[in-house]
Order: sequence, then structure tokens, then C-alpha cells
Amino acid sequence: MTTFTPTHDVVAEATAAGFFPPRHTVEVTQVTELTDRVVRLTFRDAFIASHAKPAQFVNLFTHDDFMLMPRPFGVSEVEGDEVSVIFAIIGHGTEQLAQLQSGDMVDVLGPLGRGFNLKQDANYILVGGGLGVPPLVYAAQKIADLAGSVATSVIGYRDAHFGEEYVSRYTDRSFSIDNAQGNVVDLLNQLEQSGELYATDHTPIILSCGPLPMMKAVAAWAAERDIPAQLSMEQRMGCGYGTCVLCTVDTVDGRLKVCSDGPVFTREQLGWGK
Amino acid sequence: MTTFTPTHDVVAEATAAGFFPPRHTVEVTQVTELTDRVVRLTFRDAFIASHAKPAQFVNLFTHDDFMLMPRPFGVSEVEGDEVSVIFAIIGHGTEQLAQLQSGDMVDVLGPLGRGFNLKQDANYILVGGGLGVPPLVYAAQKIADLAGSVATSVIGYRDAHFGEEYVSRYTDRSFSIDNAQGNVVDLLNQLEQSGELYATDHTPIILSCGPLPMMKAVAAWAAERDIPAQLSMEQRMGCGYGTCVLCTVDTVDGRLKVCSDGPVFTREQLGWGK
Amino acid sequence: MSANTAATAARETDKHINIYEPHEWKHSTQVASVTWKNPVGTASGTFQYAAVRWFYDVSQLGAVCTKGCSPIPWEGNPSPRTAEGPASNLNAVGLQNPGVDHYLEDDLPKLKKAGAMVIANVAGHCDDDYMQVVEKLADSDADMLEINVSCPNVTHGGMSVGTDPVALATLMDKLRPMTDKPMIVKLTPNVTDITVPARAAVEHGADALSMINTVLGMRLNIRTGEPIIANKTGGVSGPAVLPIGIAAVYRVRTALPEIPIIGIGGIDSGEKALEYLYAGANAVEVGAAALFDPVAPLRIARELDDLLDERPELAAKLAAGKTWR
Amino acid sequence: MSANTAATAARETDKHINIYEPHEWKHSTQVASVTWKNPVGTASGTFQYAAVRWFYDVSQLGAVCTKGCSPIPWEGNPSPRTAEGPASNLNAVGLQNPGVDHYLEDDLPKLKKAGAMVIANVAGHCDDDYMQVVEKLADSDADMLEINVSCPNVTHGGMSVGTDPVALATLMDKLRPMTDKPMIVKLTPNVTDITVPARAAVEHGADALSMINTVLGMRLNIRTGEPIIANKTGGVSGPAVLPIGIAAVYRVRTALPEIPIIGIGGIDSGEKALEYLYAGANAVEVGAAALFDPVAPLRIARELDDLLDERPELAAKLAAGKTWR
Ligand SMILES: Cc1cc2nc3c(=O)[nH]c(=O)nc-3n(C[C@H](O)[C@H](O)[C@H](O)COP(=O)(O)OP(=O)(O)OC[C@H]3O[C@@H](n4cnc5c(N)ncnc54)[C@H](O)[C@@H]3O)c2cc1C
Ligand SMILES: Cc1cc2nc3c(=O)[nH]c(=O)nc-3n(C[C@H](O)[C@H](O)[C@H](O)COP(=O)(O)OP(=O)(O)OC[C@H]3O[C@@H](n4cnc5c(N)ncnc54)[C@H](O)[C@@H]3O)c2cc1C
Ligand SMILES: Cc1cc2nc3c(=O)[nH]c(=O)nc-3n(C[C@H](O)[C@H](O)[C@H](O)COP(=O)(O)O)c2cc1C
Ligand SMILES: Cc1cc2nc3c(=O)[nH]c(=O)nc-3n(C[C@H](O)[C@H](O)[C@H](O)COP(=O)(O)O)c2cc1C
Ligand code: FES
Ligand code: FES
Repeated sequence: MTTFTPTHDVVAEATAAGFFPPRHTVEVTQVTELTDRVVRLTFRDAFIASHAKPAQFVNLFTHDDFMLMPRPFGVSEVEGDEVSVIFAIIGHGTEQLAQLQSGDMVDVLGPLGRGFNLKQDANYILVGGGLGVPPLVYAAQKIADLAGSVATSVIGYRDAHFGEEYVSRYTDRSFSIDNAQGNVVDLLNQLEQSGELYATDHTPIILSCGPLPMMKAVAAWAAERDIPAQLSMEQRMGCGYGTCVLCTVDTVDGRLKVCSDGPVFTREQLGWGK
Repeated sequence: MTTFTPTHDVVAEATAAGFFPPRHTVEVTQVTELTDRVVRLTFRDAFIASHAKPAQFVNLFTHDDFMLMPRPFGVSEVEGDEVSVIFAIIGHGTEQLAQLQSGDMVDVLGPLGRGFNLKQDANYILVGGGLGVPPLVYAAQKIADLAGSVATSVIGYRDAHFGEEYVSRYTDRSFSIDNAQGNVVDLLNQLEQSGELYATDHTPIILSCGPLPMMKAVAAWAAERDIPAQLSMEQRMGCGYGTCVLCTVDTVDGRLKVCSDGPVFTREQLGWGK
Repeated sequence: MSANTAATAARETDKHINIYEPHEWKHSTQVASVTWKNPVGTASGTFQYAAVRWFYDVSQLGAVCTKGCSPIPWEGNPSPRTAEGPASNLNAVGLQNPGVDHYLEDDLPKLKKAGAMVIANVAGHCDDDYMQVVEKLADSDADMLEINVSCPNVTHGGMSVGTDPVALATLMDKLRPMTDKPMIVKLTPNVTDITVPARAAVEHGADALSMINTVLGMRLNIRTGEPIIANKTGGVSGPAVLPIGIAAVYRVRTALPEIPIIGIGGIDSGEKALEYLYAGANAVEVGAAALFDPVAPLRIARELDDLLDERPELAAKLAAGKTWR
Repeated sequence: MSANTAATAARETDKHINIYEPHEWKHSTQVASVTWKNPVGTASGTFQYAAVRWFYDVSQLGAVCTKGCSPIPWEGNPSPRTAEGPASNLNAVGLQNPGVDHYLEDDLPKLKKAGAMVIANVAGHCDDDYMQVVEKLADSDADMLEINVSCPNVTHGGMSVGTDPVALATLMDKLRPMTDKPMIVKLTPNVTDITVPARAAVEHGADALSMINTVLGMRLNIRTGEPIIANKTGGVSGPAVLPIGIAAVYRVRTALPEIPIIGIGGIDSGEKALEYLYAGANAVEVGAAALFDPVAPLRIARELDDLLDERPELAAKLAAGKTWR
């Protein structure tokens, strides 16, 4: 499935006029099935590649006019002007995106949202599960470039370890567990006891993305230890760029937009773990 | 633009079970722009190729889910298992069909409707105008195979003579006129006077397809001379196969369906020219 | 349905169904004590036996609901009668049909001979029209009657009976005593609160409800600036109306927990039929999808039959005449 | 819009429009004596200045209609608030907004500073809510007020004011004396006959009408069998509702030949905006299309500006405050 190649570069037009690029059409450069029903899709987009921060996301659009709404996916890797996302096939939209092939065109808007805050030198402990892993891969990639910080990944899988090779490619130390063995909090406890979690002088900061119950448990775990935690949330979205208030999450400051006030919130904002 | 290749042959399944094939996906083998905004599209479909009669039509479907309704087009030529239609780009549906390329897939249902009655040995005078020409090309092609009949074409064009090469390829004698010179009735009169119209022993029978005012004038002309006339009608359609009653034309027998009672009606049925 | 191709079914269900292969239906349903071999029927006005019989064996459907039937032949509206909307179809047939006598002599016997479960859809411009049709159908072979009080194309003192609960109650009081056949009332979505006519119909003898009929809509030609349909406005049907139909079924089910409901509107896949069942329908009817592919109703029935395999609780409820909600 | 790609605009108009290039608007319109530089505005609830200003210069739009504004901050409905329909979006925001004081301190001054023509959309759970908001907006810089009597998400004794012509008249009698600002009443399509509330609004002081708000709809998750939206039902918007909006405008225009009308519902191209103008609208507002592409309203305005070049009669009527019908 391909689409119409745009004859004009709307990204260039927008940026030349001093504006953020609107939805535009880009070329798909690679599509790989990582495990059953989990796909890694790469597209060429110099603007997103040079601006995306970890936990920021992009809206992808299907070619199916029945499905007009954006499909948001966290950026999971950037190489040169190529941007990758990793997604699970859960419905008709992701099913269709998974059928794209190298050379096809796809519509995209982004990068969107506020990413993780990586300003402080720290031992960033990336705690994730399931489809929360892709944004953490990108966090690891970015942290690897930061002279003063290290990254430790602590990942829980249901069964297949689909993103593992990508996470461990960039982290200083990486650990994982799957459902058969326990959950990530079990693993955090284990690594704390063995000393492996803090095997560096850096202050620990948790960056987490994954299923809600996991993130709540991680926030509680962090709160008990007074470790800062930044949590990347998901919500059904309308626009992805802050105009429709369809994507709220309840915080101590009221109902905030996941897309533009987040997707990253601190455990204090979410009122978790106290 | 391509689509999903069907993994199963629904035509074979249907015909094996004794049924008419439902909507199915076929391969586009050729797309040519004849003149500005007029396109000839060929697809491979052994079933339609072997069954289609002149003035029968096929429903084509776009790949755009905003446009679910069928686009009906008269069959204009059959070569082996390849079927051609010729159409004008008049709206978004034809615009999109015109963008198909050889190798793409398109959905089709057909052949539909009742074609011209060619049972009698005759001098079939094919009188057409504008987008009425494509079905007449196919009529000429079929008449060429009939030992006892000949075909004379009398075509009026607005300006560009887009289908001319196709009509004259099959007719025994072909004549045309364009708006600057006059209309088809002028031409019919001229040819009648010069004797060219009836330059054969065969009984004349008019087969006509084109704009409504033209067909009414042709029916009147034929009625004055007691020449039988079969007229192929157009109407906005819902289904194209007789199930929805959305495509009626007023006849002396009441409101009949263009898609399945027609598209061919006699001048007597239409009450024209008396 | 996702993309507009014949291969859709295969993608949605992840497997190709050969609808022509003999099939043992696994999941039946009950509508007003009538058992359907599967929960998928055709919607009125989008099924004519003479046209469809070439495409598949109509006895395979849960039911076949025929075109609105009037006491005498009606010629309907002038053409053009149709326009297109995004993911939808607009129609203004104006209930053209050859009348109840022709129906009893021609369509109905043919359908019954073909083994179909038949719902006869009844149309009228006034109460007397409905009464004449119901009287003739009372002793016929039709399995169920569907009273169309909702067609927005036909003027009945301005609005349709379906928009006025008092008029609807009056009509039902006249029709109900005329027959023992299960009587379905088909509701229009073009009302402020659909639970109001729903309640009126049930309180005055409806054995079941079906919804929705088409939604009032219109398209203009931007070359001429004039309406495309001769009747100016028409009824919107097809995928675009799905959420409207689902909401109607859900709200009526919530208001009237016991009444059998046939869900209609925008169904073009087994998944969407299933969504109606979860909203509280006992069965569904497929309309516009059949315009885009003649075999759509049967394909949808087969898809749903498989989807119900994985949902034994829902399937058991339907078979017992109950619903999900 | 035909296929769902960013290249759509180029295909529809047969040429690429660079919406960032400086542009002299060729075709203005008038709504209740207020001149818009072009006939395209944004629809309430799909435009927030803080989000949109990164994407384009909002002063280029005909008007900007802001999110429904209540007397005090409202937190709206719980999430999830949205679902998808075929060619549509469902929403149940429940009018979350930071309240009129915040609006007067923050959004409105920023928008006016940016040079926008501003329509302030007014929301309320009861008459008093509306009065408090209108009172505060009466002396503000807002150019027009749009009274949203139609939001189906907020319970107001069950139904919304827009479905009850008497309640609507009562409300308008209270609001009308409070301000000289042009007052637009925004109607809901979820009524039996939209010309009834339309007439009530006009007879009780509305300077203009806008329509349609969202259509009641619902989706269920077929994995769980439960509603997708926490609020259960939501409002349908986007391309799917186009024919419904067109019919509403056409019917109200026919009933009320003089009243200025803003057409809303399913507009995603200059051609569809044009169709509303032919139906009798003086201007349009673009809603859901902006969710799918932030710059949609401006692109549509530019497409329409070119389409009107070829339609001098229509363009002249609009500029003079008249309409096609
Ligand atoms: C900020 C953010 C980042 C995300 N990052 C990733 C990622 O990196 N990898 C990944 O696999 N998934 C990610 N998701 C989830 C992903 O967006 C959904 O799985 C996807 O939109 C489902 O689309 P569908 O058409 O297959 O499902 P359908 O159920 O058919 O979609 C219908 C509608 O619901 C929405 N929807 C359905 N499920 C979700 C969900 N879980 N979250 C948000 N919207 C949903 C769709 O976007 C669409 O609008 C992210 C979501 C958000 C909000
Ligand atoms: C029996 C029959 C045979 C035809 N044969 C030919 C042919 O050989 N060559 C050719 O160029 N055209 C033919 N037409 C007309 C052709 O079907 C339309 O031009 C085409 O459907 C327009 O589609 P669109 O999407 O470009 O236009 P749009 O206006 O965007 O279409 C919107 C809807 O209106 C319908 N529609 C619009 N114009 C017509 C029309 N004139 N007739 C019927 N439906 C229409 C479309 O099918 C569609 O459902 C035939 C029509 C009929 C009924
Ligand atoms: C062409 C056409 C004709 C219709 N005729 C009738 C009719 O005669 N009686 C009736 O009750 N409904 C009629 N309907 C309404 C359908 O039965 C159905 O309620 C509606 O189209 C919504 O379902 P859908 O979206 O699956 O089409 C008609 C619909 C269409 C499209
Ligand atoms: C997310 C969202 C929020 C909305 N909020 C409001 C609102 O606050 N006030 C209002 O009058 N209409 C609101 N609407 C309705 C729109 O303004 C518009 O009337 C409707 O969406 C139809 O237009 P569309 O099809 O272009 O979206 C909202 C619509 C959406 C999609
Ligand atoms: S998705 Fe629109 S504001 Fe977040
Ligand atoms: S188009 Fe359906 S009956 Fe002719």
C-alpha cells in the first residue's frame, strides 16, 4: 500500500515561515516484525529526527478513511534522519500500519508532548513493561550521549522479550524479568538487594513507561525510597497536540492533558505512592 | 496506489457453487489517458470478459472509504481475458480510478444490466455522443463478429474525438461530427441524403448511447422513419444489480430500474419520438 | 471494514471465509420467540429476491426483511434518488413498490419456497394504508411483520408516525388486534429521544423493535449549487451511521430491558454486528453494505458465527432469547 | 477529502496551496453584520490558542470560536473521552474548561493580541450559568457570542436546552437584554425538527444560528463488550456527519430566509465548505478536521477562497451579508 507522493515539502514551507510542521507525508524506510504482532517501523523525517526527545511521540495516520484519528506512538530510536517506532498490533489501525512496506508513504505529525527531563546528571533507571519499552529505548539512546549520566534498564515482559536487543544496545546495564518469574518491582527489589541497581555514584532517577498498575507500583516503590520518578502515560487521544482536551489524566492539579501537559508526569503530580 | 491482493479466488468459489461472482478484486493491466480527463482502463477478469454483452456495465469501486458507492461504466472492449472501460474524470471517484496504474488492484462487480439486443441481422447504426461512445465501441466489436450484420457509427463529439480510433477499429463505416460542425442528427440527415447511411441491404437498427437530449432527438428521428431504436440510459445508482430501486427511469410501463431492467430501453418503452 | 476492497473480510477476521461452502450455523438467536438460524438478516429496501438469488442462497440468512409494502403499487420519488456521503449513502426511494397483492403473489411465495425466514416490512402514508397491508399479510406465510413508521421520505401530515408517540400508539392500537404474527416496530433516529417512541410502541403491542432507519441528510452539487437528489433531502445509511445506531440500541435496551431489539445501521462486518449484540440487540439487519457488495449480509453472518465461538456467554444468551445487557 | 493523506488538498484543488505564504483574502462574508475576512472559522472545542499558535497565524481565519466557557472551572468527564467511528470521531469532553475568569485574563486577550476575530462559546448547566458567563463577556473584547444550548454530554434536567424550544426561549429572554454583542445560538441535530428550536431562538433574539453540534453516538469495545467512552455515549463529529449538517442548514434556511447561519459538521475541504454555502450558510466552522491536521481550518479557508473566484455571484452575495438561497 502506497499513497500519493506530496509534490511540495510542507515541512520546509512551515519551518521557513516560523511554524511547527503540520501533518505531512514521509517515506517508510523499514518495517520489521520483532515478535508475533509487534512491529518496528522506520520512516525518514529530518525534522522529527532532530527534535524528538525521549517519551515524546508521533501521530501516525492510516490510509483508511474510516480511521481518521491519529495513532500515537512513542519515538523509540533515531538514526540520522530516520525515526523508528515499535508498536503492537492491537486493532485495525495498527494492523494497517503493520502492512506498510519500505518505500510506502505514511502521514505523521510530531514530535509531540513533553519528554522525560534528563537535565540532571543521574543514574536513570528505566523501568518498563510491555509496550512501554519503546520510549525507554530512545531514553537509553539519548542518555548514552550524556557524559554525566548512566542508564540502567529494568524491564518486565509478558513473555516474548521483543525490545530487549534495542534497550540493551544503549543502556549501561540492563536487567529483565518475565511474568513467569515475577514482576518489575520484584526485580527492582532483587537488584536493590544485590546492589546492582545503584552500582554507580549517580543519584537514581526513575523513568517509567508501561501498564498503569505497573507504573503505580513503581511510583510507590520509588516514593518509599524518595527516588524521583517520571512516568509516561497513555490515554486515548483526539488531536495529540493540545487542542481538544480529549486525553486527560487525573492529577493533583486537576485533569491535565496527556498529550501536551504530558505524556510524562512526576509521581507527585499523579499523587501516586504517597 | 495498490491494495491487498486477495488470497482466494472468490470468482471461482462463487461459480463453482453455481452463483454469479460477487464483488471481487482484479488486476489493472493498462491505464491510458486518451485525451485530457478521459481515461481508458483495462483490467484482467476472465469471467466478465467471457460474459459481457454490449451496453452491459461493470461497477468499479475506489479505494477510498469515503466513496463506498459503485462507479458504473459501460464495457468498452474485451480482448482475451482483459476488459476495458473508457471514462471521463468528472468527480473524486473517477479522479481516483484514473490514478490506478498497471499492476494495481481494483474491485469490480459485473457484468451488469441487459445489453443491446443484437439477435437480428441488421445494419446497426451506432449513434453516440460524448461518454456514450465507450459502450458503442464494444457493440461494434461484437457486431464485427456477427456474420449477418454490419455496423455504421455516427458519433458526435464536443471537441476532442477521444474514442474515434476505437470505434472505427470495428465498424464497417464510421462517421463523426463535432459541435463546431453540428450535432449527430444533422449528421444522420446528411448521411441519409448522401445515401451513405443505408449503403447496404441490411435493415437499419439504431443503437444509441449519449447525453439525454441527444438520445431523445435520435429516438424522434428514428420514430419518424420507423427505424427501431435501442437506447442505453444512465442514472445515479445504489447497487447496480437490481436490489435497491435507486436508479429508476420513467417509462410507459412505470418507473423501471436502469441497472437491471436496462440500461437499454427501446424508444417505445421510453415513450420517445411519438 | 477497513479499506474499501473485497479482501476486507479476510483481513478483519484474519482468515478467508468461503461463503459458498455448506455451513452448519453454530449460533442461533431468538427475536420475539421466533428462532433465527443466525443473528443476521437483511434490512428492508436493500434486498430484492429477484436480484439477490443469483448471488447466494438466501435461506442461509437469519432472516430476510423485504422492501416496504403498501396497499397499492407506489411509484416513489423521481430520480435521481441517491447521493453519496463520506462513508455513507443517501437515498430517497420514496417507497416505490408493486404493492401488497404483488408481494403475496410473487415475492413472498418465492422467498418461502427458497427456504427464507421472511420479515414483511409494512409501509403507509396513513393508518388506513398500514391496516390494509397488515390485514392481507395476517394470514400469509410471512414469519414476522416489521412496521416501518420511520421512513423520512414519505410525507404523512409532515412528519412520520415514528416521531409522534401518540400517533404511533394510535396506529399500534389499530394494527395489534389484526394479527398474531410477531410485530416489529422499526424506529427512526430522527427524534429528540428515541426511547419515547420505543416505549409507546412496546406499550401498545410491539413484540420487538428494530432501529435505526436512515438519518435525515442532504448533499448539494457544487457545480450547480443545487440538491443532488430530486427529493432534495434523503436518508443517510451505511458505515457513517454506525455510532448513531449503536447509541439508539443501547439507550432503548437500557430503558426497556426485556423487549427484543434488531440493531440496524452501518453494519458491514461481523465485528460491527457483534458490537450491536453487545449494545443489547438480539439480532441485526444489514442494509447499505449490500449495495456495495451483494454477498455482504451472508459474509457478515459467517464472520459473526465465528466471532461468537469465542464468546460462549453471549452466544448462550442469544440462543435463549436473552441479550448481553 | 478523499484518501486520508496530507496530500489530499493538492489533489482536490488540483494545485498545492502554500498556506504559509502571505495571502490577500479575496472573499469576505458577513455574519450578523460582523465582517469576517473569509467564511471559515474554527468550531468550538477543537481550537485552543495555546496549541494552535505553533502551527499557523490564527488571525488568518475568518473567525476563531473558542471552547465552551462556564462561570467557574469545570473538570468535565472522566477519561477515556473519545472513540472512533467510520469517518468520524466521538467525544465526551463534558465541557472541561478553566472558567470565564481565566478566559478573560488569558485566552481572550492573547487571541485579540494575535489579531483574531473571536467568537466566545458559552456553556451552562442551567440558565444562571449562562447568565453569569454572558454578563462577564458583555464588556469583553469578544467579537461575537455563541450560546451552546446543544452539548449532549451535559445533563440539564436530562436533555439539553436546545431540544426544548420553550426552555430555549426562556433562556434567550434572559440573555438577550444583557449584551449588544451579536449572539449566535448553536443548535443540536438531536431533535425531531431542527427548525423548531431555530425559530424559537430567532424569535427570542438570536442574531445568528450555528449548526450542527455533535450527533449522539456510541461505540463498544468488542473485546470487553463495554462502552469505550467512560461517559458511555458521546457526540459524533467529522466527515460522517456532513450530510446531516447540510440538511440542517438547508432546512433552517428554507424556514428562516433572513437569519445568518454558520454551517458546521464534517467540513474537511474547501469543497465541503462551499457545499454549506450553497445550502444557505453565510459562513462555516471547522471542527474535527483540526484534530486530524492542525492546519486544516486555514487550508480549507484558502481552498474556499480559490473556489469562490469561479463563483462571483455567490461571493458577492456573501460579501453583502446575503446567501445563495
Ligand atoms: C503517548 C502515547 C504513546 C504510545 N506509544 C506507543 C508505543 O510506543 N507502542 C505501542 O504499541 N503503542 C503505543 N501507544 C498506544 C497506541 O497509540 C495504540 O495501541 C494504537 O493507537 C491503537 O490503534 P489501533 O487502531 O490498532 O486500535 P483501535 O482500537 O482500532 O483504535 C481505535 C482508536 O482508539 C485509540 N486507541 C486504542 N488503544 C489505545 C491506547 N492504548 N492508547 C491510546 N489510544 C488508543 C486509537 O488511537 C484510535 O483512535 C501509545 C499511546 C499514547 C497515548
Ligand atoms: C450504466 C452506466 C454506464 C456508464 N458508463 C460510463 C462510461 O462508459 N464512461 C463514463 O465516463 N461514464 C459512464 N457512466 C457515468 C459514470 O458512472 C459516472 O461518471 C461516475 O460514476 C462518476 O463518478 P465520480 O466519483 O467521478 O463522480 P461523483 O460526482 O464524485 O460521484 C458521486 C456519486 O454520484 C454518482 N454519479 C455521478 N455522476 C454520475 C452519472 N453521470 N451517472 C451515474 N452515476 C453518477 C457516482 O457513481 C457516485 O455514486 C455510466 C453510468 C451508468 C449509470
Ligand atoms: C436504498 C434503501 C432503501 C430503503 N428502504 C427501506 C424501506 O422500504 N423500509 C424500511 O423500513 N427501511 C428502508 N431503508 C432503511 C434500511 O432498512 C436501514 O434501516 C438503513 O439503511 C440503515 O441501515 P444500513 O446503514 O445498514 O443501511 C432503506 C435503506 C436504503 C439504503
Ligand atoms: C473534541 C470536541 C469538543 C467540542 N466542544 C464543544 C464545545 O465546547 N462547545 C460547542 O458548542 N461545541 C463543541 N464541539 C462541537 C463542534 O464545535 C462541532 O459543532 C461539531 O464537532 C461538528 O463539527 P465537525 O464535524 O467539523 O467536528 C466539540 C467537538 C469536538 C470534536
Ligand atoms: S489529544 Fe487533544 S488535547 Fe490531548
Ligand atoms: S442501482 Fe440498485 S436497483 Fe438499480
